[in-house]
Amino acid sequence: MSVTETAAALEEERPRGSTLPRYLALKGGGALVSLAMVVVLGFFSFRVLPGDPAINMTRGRRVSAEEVERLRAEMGLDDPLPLQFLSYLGDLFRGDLGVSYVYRREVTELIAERLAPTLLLTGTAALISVVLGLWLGQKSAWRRGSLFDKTQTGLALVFWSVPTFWLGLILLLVFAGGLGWFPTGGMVTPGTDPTGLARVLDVAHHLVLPVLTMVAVVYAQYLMVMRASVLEEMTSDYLTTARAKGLREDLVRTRHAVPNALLPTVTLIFLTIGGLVGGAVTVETVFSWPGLGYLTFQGLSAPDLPLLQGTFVVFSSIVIVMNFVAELVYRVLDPRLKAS
Amino acid sequence: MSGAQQPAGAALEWRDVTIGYRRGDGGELVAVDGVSLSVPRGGTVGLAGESGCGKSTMAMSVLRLLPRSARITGSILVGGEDVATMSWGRLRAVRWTEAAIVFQGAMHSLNPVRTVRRQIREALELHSSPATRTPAQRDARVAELLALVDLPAARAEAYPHELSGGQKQRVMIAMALACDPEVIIADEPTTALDVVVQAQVLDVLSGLVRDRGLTLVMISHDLSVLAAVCERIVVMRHGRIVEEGPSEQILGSPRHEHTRELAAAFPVIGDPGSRRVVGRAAVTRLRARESGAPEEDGGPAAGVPAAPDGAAATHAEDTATPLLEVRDLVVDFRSRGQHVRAVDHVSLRCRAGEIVALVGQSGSGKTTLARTVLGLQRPTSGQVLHRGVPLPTARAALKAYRRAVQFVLQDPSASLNPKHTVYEAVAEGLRIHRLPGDERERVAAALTQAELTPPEQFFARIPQELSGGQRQRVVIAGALALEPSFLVADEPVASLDASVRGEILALLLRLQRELGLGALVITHDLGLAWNIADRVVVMHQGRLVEDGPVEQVLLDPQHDYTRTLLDVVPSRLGARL
Amino acid sequence: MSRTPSTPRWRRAAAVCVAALLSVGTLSLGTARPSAAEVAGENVKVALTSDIDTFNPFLAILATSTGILRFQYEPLVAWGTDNEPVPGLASEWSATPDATTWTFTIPEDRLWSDGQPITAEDVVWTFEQIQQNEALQAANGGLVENVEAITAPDPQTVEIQLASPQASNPGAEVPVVPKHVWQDVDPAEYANDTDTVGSGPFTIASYTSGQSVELKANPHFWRGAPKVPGLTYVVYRNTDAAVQGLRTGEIDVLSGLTPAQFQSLEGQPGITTSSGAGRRYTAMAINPGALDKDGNPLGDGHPALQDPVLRTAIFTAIDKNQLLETVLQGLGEPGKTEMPTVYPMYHGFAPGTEEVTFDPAAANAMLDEAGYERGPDGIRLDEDGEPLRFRLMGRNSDPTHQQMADFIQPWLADIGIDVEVSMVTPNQVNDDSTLGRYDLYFTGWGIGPDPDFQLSINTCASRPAADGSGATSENNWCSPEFDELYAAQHAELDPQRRAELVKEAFSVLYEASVNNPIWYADTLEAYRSDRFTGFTKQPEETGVITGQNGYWGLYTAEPVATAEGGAAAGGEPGGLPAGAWVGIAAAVVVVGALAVYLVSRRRGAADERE
Amino acid sequence: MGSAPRSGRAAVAAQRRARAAEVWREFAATRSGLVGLVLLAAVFAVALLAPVLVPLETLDVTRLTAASNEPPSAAHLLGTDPSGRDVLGMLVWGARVSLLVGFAATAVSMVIGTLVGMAAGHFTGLTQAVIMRVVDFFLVVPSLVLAIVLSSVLSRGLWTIVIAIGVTSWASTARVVRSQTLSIEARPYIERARALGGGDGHILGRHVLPAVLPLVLANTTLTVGSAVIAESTLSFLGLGDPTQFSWGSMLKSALDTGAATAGFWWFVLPPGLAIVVVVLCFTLVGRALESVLNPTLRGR
Repeated sequence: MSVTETAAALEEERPRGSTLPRYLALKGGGALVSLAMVVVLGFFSFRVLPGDPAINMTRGRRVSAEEVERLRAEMGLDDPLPLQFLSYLGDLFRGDLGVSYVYRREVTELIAERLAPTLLLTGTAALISVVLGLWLGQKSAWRRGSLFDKTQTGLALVFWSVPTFWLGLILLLVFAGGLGWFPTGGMVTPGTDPTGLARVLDVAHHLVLPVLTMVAVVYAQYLMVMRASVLEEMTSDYLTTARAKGLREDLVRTRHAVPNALLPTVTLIFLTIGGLVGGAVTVETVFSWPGLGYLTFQGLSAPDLPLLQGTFVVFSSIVIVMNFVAELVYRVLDPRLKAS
Repeated sequence: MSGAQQPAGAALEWRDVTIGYRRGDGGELVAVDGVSLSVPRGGTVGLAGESGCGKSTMAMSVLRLLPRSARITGSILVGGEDVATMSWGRLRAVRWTEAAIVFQGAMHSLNPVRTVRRQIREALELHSSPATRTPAQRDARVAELLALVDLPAARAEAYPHELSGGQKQRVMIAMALACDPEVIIADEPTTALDVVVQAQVLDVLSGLVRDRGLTLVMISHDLSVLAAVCERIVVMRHGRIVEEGPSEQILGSPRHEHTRELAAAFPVIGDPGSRRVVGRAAVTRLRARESGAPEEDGGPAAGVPAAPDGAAATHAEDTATPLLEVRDLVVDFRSRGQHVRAVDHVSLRCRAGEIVALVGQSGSGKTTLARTVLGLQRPTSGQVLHRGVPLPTARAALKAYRRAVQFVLQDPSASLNPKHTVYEAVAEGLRIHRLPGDERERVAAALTQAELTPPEQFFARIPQELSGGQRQRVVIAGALALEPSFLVADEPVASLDASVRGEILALLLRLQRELGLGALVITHDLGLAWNIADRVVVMHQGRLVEDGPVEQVLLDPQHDYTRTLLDVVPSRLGARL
Repeated sequence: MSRTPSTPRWRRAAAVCVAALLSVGTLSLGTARPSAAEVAGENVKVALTSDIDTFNPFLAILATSTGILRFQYEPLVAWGTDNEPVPGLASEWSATPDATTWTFTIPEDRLWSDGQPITAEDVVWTFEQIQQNEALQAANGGLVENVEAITAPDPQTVEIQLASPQASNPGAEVPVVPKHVWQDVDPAEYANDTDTVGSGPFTIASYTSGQSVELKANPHFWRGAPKVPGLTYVVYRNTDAAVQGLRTGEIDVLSGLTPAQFQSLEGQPGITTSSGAGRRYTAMAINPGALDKDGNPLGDGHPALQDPVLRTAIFTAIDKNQLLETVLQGLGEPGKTEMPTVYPMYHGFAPGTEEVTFDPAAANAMLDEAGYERGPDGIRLDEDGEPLRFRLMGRNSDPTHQQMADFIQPWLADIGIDVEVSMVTPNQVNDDSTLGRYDLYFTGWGIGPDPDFQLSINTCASRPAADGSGATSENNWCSPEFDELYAAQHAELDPQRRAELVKEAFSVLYEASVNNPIWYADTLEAYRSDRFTGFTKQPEETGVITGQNGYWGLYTAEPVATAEGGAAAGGEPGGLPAGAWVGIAAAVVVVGALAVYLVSRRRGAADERE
Repeated sequence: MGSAPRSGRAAVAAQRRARAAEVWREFAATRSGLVGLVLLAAVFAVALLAPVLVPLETLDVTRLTAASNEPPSAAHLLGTDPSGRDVLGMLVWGARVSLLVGFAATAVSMVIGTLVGMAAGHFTGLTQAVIMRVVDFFLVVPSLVLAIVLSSVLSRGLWTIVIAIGVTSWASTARVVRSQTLSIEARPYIERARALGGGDGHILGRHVLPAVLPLVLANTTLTVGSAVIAESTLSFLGLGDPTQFSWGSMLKSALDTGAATAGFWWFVLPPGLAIVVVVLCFTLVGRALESVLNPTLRGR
């Protein structure tokens, strides 16, 4: 989502207050429908592929024709499509995403191993970019037209225009290769198995460059949205009221303008999570970060379709769940949405 | 009024103040032009004028709340101290303790995400006095303030969106009183409010002024509202004061032409001189009254000659089937799982060439009724009949009906597509209905009928290049182009300045007279009904409570609700207080 | 506007972030890379730039996994530093003259890494598992196909009965697993990646998917324990990052460099580069009219390509030397037959083979002579009047394929052949080539020391079924002459005679013009010679360190005892790149400043408030 | 508005021209937008003139005289690539493909987004509910991941990339268009048009679409930028079309051949910077357009 698109979306209407169960049902239902669509898309997009999954499974390995036949039956490939879909659903409910072609392991297992590093990376990056973006955004808006504003929006837009992988590579070359400040890849120093604080510090050390890359590319949108949002609020009458009451200018901003400007921003922040998570694919690949994005990239090279299908379903589900959480958070934050 | 004569004792004074705004192109827009005005302690002054006359700029200048682009010359004294020379710290201290403002549109002037208590308490914390040192004291003070404006203390926990418009405005007043300021400036405090609520808020305000000896500067475009609260009224135009005087004089016998225009917009119900006399004619009448000439001799000097009781008389009672008939109409809405009955078994007849005023408060269902009559809203039950034929439900079949009954909306700026030229706007209906004949001629004719002449000059204009009155004329021309037999007009003048309002009403009257065009005019303003209608229908909570000729209903109301409405007409408020 | 700074809340939040970033940043300076003094006890860190599938030796097929497993499991017979058979588990072996029975002797000093003796029982158990359990045939099923029976007459002797005579040693390549560990687990499910028991110089201690593999030295290795405590494979998804890692000393050994990277590392202090002759050939294949195993046409190859003259003309129009010089920067050898130069015994043509050399004029003449007239647009027409317009397929995972295509397209245009290039996924290349859905495509195989397998996949019997299942064929090509030569070498025990037969067979394949090797690319490697030394190449002079047919390279690695290179190990980043990249950082700043200037807009001040 | 135009239509046309001139004047007053536009125009010109500026034969690797990876010189201002081709020439040709992919993907995205957005804003009830679910889905699903899925499922090629980017990027446009449609439809002039007898087609065609288009236009410029980045990202992940010169495939080839570590900055930086500059220009132009065309966003 582009910076200004999000800004335009600020004007979107919010649902009026409704009772909590109804709200939950509405939002939860929506999330469930989205999840269902992910599941269906995950199934059918990988079924339209040319090529026989049984052949793919056995590629490069020595197998007899009977073995292929047996595998095909086992995978239910000879069943009619609806039946296949049902068994796929059943498997999904049991948490079974199939077996990777390349790794010969349960996709669920592979994903489970990689989930935590990805959450750590994207979570840290999201937190920093949101805090940084919002903070710079409100400041820029407040000082609109100042050198600060120009510098900040200008920088943000430049970073926003940089391809993530390219920026990552250059950061890697400069700070890891050239200056040697940070490790060139991975999550922990291999060959060491630090514990406690040492481990935290080691991981943090490895985290710096990937997080920096992600933050640089995504914070712009938070900055622009927050800036737009605060500018919108800046002409609000209640700020005049606050000033008339004798409030200092910085209090007018922090007590009145920012809390109000934050509200529409919250939804947009959560909407951008999809983009952030998507960015993990390239950043993790550049920095060899052992996460889901890296796994996706590994799945791409063959391509390993069950693995890709699995990462797609998991990535999308994470984002959908986060959005659902966002709706709940929003409800808590905005008194106007509470049951009246 | 005791200290009114000594300038030194003035609570608030503008001395030769000129305020200009820098424009983007480097020029300057002068909003206030050399105004001097002094408000004595305990005085109540009304500041009247149309939009853009500089009255709000005057208000904001008191606490230096104008945007940075504003340039001020002259001096503004609050309690004898010039705000322009105050330090920021001093200014912040003066704000709200010396003078407080009740802002226009309480809807937006309260922070939507903070409770009423926090917002009021904020002022107390900033300007803490010995009486409001502790949180408990402050809470007590909040409760006390809310009590002053007749709100229960429990409402302190409410968020603004949980309050009605009137309650919010009262919270604003309570907040303004928080630090016991000398001066209260009320900027259009009742503009967005319903008539009944407006009366309540004005009650509270004038009660406080009376009981607490406050100095009040109130700003409004509505002379009668000002007259209801203020001793003196100052009329502004183009940044200058054009007339100043006691309220009765300003309202009753204005001297300046502009004041007359303002005054004419708010007729006194029951005054036969203002019955079906609008626009230039009404102004002329006021001028005549001021100069002592006989009132009847308003003459056809300018604008529309009045047609006193003419229309009503020519259209004899129930000659044929009514042009429009509403039978037992019910309209329900569903919102958030709840059913709301907007129109509740309403029956109504409109004859050809008759102007019927549908009067009611906001939320009484009058707009829904209009939309249903126009076929824009599907009725839950009941029927709308046009010349005795029920309205078809199919869209295609409705098309013919829509040609016959046309719609004039409240806000002309919004009811024209800002990107379409006047020509396109007027021709839109012609194109939809594929009417035969030369489109250009028809458009020109319609514009001429709507008194936009010469029409060619207006073809290429876009709405933003037109004045409010001209825009409404374009809307009317668009309707006329289809040669309708009836108009439904929803608050046709509510968003227009007073001086323009009369002209549009005059146009409606002329169309009735010359084209025999009847209209259902929806309004909250009984004065408007008195101005132009043949018949008045009063609507309350979805039901029609009274229906009859104007004189009968307004001068001898039968229903309690009609009486309540008449009571809160601003021109009568002053008498009541 | 108020000059008061932002509120504490905002400031605190920002401060926390900055502090966090800074602390991590400064920390980075604190945690210095291991200094030379500690190297003695350090693992050799090897960059791992491609995927690992599994460490189960019965299932692992990806080169990286099997390469690591070579450290862990000795076969009966290993490959020596010149790719000759040398003792592995077995100290000696012999075959009956008819080459149907092979006997191996396992000396008593052979121990598993847990100290248990290695016996014939382990070998028998391993072979029988593969024979009996279809699921375990994935990796090495082909190696035991010809084994009729395997017995252990005594704990020190293994006897292998073959169904048909076989010249290649049946004890080579099959990793033997410890029965005492594997008999208690389901061999098809066993991950085998933690504290494993093996027979080779190193055993896998732990594996963290996507991060690293730890191998520790096997103290019981019969050739003597390695001089380093272990190996650490470090996953790098990105070779550029891995090169940086080598520069900064985060890793010690890196393979799979591109020519550009290789050249940039040459002469760097503390780093030694090694360009080893590769085991792989890269070729362009032409669809000769693919047939399935029953002889029915397969796929949609252009019919004109069934003409050997046309195929030869195409190869004649390709300048291998130019491709080698430009794409590989000369780091390789021009291709002859499918056997690369590392196997000098089998490399090269049989006498009398006519080598196709680059000669566009000759190619044009061949085509003119064969009657391929040029159409109006310069493209030749086949006998049906159809233009010679061929698809050229390559793998999108291999950048050299596109680079080669960039050359081949205009070269073929010169002889009146139009080529449409497409780069697709490796899987699709596999599918399409198996099913004959191609005209031209880039192919290539890594070749083991024994040529038998590579020949076998070109026999008629190796062609797939109509649905692509069954055996793997390299070119869907079939020649009785070739099959005879294959059979003859298969049973020939005399190495010299066998080598001649092998060369002859490959030459037959070459002359059929279905598959013309372009080059044998060098394997480009670099290591930190200031920290480790003693890497043994295979072959010893010209060979590779990693990716060997054995374990020599890293097994013989030893730490540099003196601290001489220690200071440099800190990672002298290398003049040009470091300067260049810091310069880039400056450039980015400049661009940023420019944008700032651009973004400065008119000041819309109408509603700005104090 | 000096002289009275001859006919209504002429008046309308004159008004359109006047309005376009007005938009242009305001746009031209935005320095960043103007600079962006000028730069973009230059890039477009170069892309269009590529066959003239850099004849394709000069990039034919079999006819080259330059060595591999030559640093910048007078003959090759930006040096040569690993095959010895002139990097500047490739950059010029790359502009063609990158912009083509950017615009084609954006066109796909805009058409879907506008239609779906208008439908979602105009219709009510079940239709709207269904459309909104679809929009929400595409809004929420990580678009890069979805694009990866699509491009690994569809056969390789430029158009696959176009479709993958187009299909995954329309949702935000739809959202913006929907919110604009809702706000337009809430305006009284729509009610007036209905009262005049206008049907769905009339309202969508005469009132909503013209009001939505400027926003779509502004959005387009922004989306082109994102699409250019997306193309390079897909190329980086190996999902691009290496047979075409695009900035993405150039970067991919630079990375594949190790140009970055080898210090061949002239092959790594220019394609990346070209992307940054072009995307930045699109963003600046888009923002300027948006603030001119959509006054409510002014100052953002």
